Amino acid sequence: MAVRVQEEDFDVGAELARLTAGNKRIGGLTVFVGLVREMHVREGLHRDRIDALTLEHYPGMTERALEEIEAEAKRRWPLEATLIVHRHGRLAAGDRIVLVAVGSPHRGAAFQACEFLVDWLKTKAPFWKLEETPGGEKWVGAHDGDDAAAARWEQERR
Amino acid sequence: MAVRVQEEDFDVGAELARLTAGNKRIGGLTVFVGLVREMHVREGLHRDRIDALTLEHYPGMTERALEEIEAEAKRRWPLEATLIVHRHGRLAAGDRIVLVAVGSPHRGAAFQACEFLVDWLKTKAPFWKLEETPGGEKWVGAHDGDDAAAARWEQERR
Amino acid sequence: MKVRYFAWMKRTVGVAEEDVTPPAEVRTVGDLVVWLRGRSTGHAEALSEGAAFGAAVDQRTATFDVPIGGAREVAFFPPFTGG
Amino acid sequence: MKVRYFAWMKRTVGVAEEDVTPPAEVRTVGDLVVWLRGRSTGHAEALSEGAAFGAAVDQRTATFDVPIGGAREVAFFPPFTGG
Repeated sequence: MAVRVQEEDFDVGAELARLTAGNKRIGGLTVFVGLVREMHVREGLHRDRIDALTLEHYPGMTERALEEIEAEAKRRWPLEATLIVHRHGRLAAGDRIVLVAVGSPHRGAAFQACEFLVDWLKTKAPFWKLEETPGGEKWVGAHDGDDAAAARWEQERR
Repeated sequence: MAVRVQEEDFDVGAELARLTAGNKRIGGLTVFVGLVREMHVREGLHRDRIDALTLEHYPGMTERALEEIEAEAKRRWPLEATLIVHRHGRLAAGDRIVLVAVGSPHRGAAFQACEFLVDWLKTKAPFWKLEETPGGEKWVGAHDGDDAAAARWEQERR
Repeated sequence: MKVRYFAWMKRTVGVAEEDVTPPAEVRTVGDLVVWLRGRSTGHAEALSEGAAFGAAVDQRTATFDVPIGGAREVAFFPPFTGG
Repeated sequence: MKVRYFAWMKRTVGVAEEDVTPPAEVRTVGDLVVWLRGRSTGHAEALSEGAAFGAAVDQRTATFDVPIGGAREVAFFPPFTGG
């Protein structure tokens, strides 16, 4: 059970090996890796390519928010291992942003808890994306889809 | 897009790095690693620990079945990259059995397609598990839960 | 025609595969099952009415009404338990 | 009390953080927002009625009715866009 916020990249294979080492009760490990996608935005007459972005965060609050999200997942599902690693700073297209890994005796729980963590950290963890386009910098607005994805889990709460 | 059936272990980090290399259209990569879970079975009066299992498969048909499942996932979701690696032979508790990885521009599609592939390969790919208990060898029966999990995706078909 | 058996069916029949030449009236997977039962007590047990098993014709899952004319390989196996 | 601003609000206000001593009648996050607007045109713009932003009191997300008495740190920020 761990949460990390860091500027440097992470090694997915090494993180997973460390997370599951010696634990023979894990039957399914579900992992999500978020990457910076090369995107195009249309502004006025011209189409701009986004080459990189900077992820700003709120040190201290970020770690606390991620720990609370992780604790909530552990309350909801029988989890043997969880890991959230989130990067901040400048990231280029193709770079890894976030790693979420969940190990459980049962694959259904591993899938649900992993998707829950990814949906929730998008709306509950204090990160902000600043995109670099050839035309200048642009703060990313929140996506309605992200709120809807996170809200699913609220409804499922009893 | 690839499917492999092999006796040797796989390196999750290396597989994922190869799968996503140079593709900047992937925003979310969802990965499932199935592991041999240490289990206990009650037979008559004594409780047995399962130390290892042997996965038998149907060479030729296995690859074909996995390729068909992969093709079906690509028809249903916008996927940039998919990989299925399934081991056969003797495996001990803690060993990796299967790797399923799906990269998509969108995380929702990556999660759904990955879970679809895992559910389907459990019921549509010709693998059989022979468990080793201190009391002898025992063929694993099919789980009703697996059929139900795979059937979900049938109902969602239009 | 090659017939293959997997998992516990292989042990019960006693062979992993065998070459057979069924008579012309054996047209479907179901016909073949009935005909194979006569080969040995192991066959009869593995392919008995009460046993839960599936089949593949030329490496594609097949129901018992599927014709086997021209097939190179028919396989019988218990329900899959991979993943 | 320390007040912190993030993302575009930091640029609009012009500082990342500042130490303020609001009068006693400023009791809630909402009171603080109104009071901070008077500090500069940048504050007024960043914290305007029409702007979509949230707040945290001592690093926990807080609605505008949350009291700020005893708080060490209040932060204002646009909706989160991580992950």
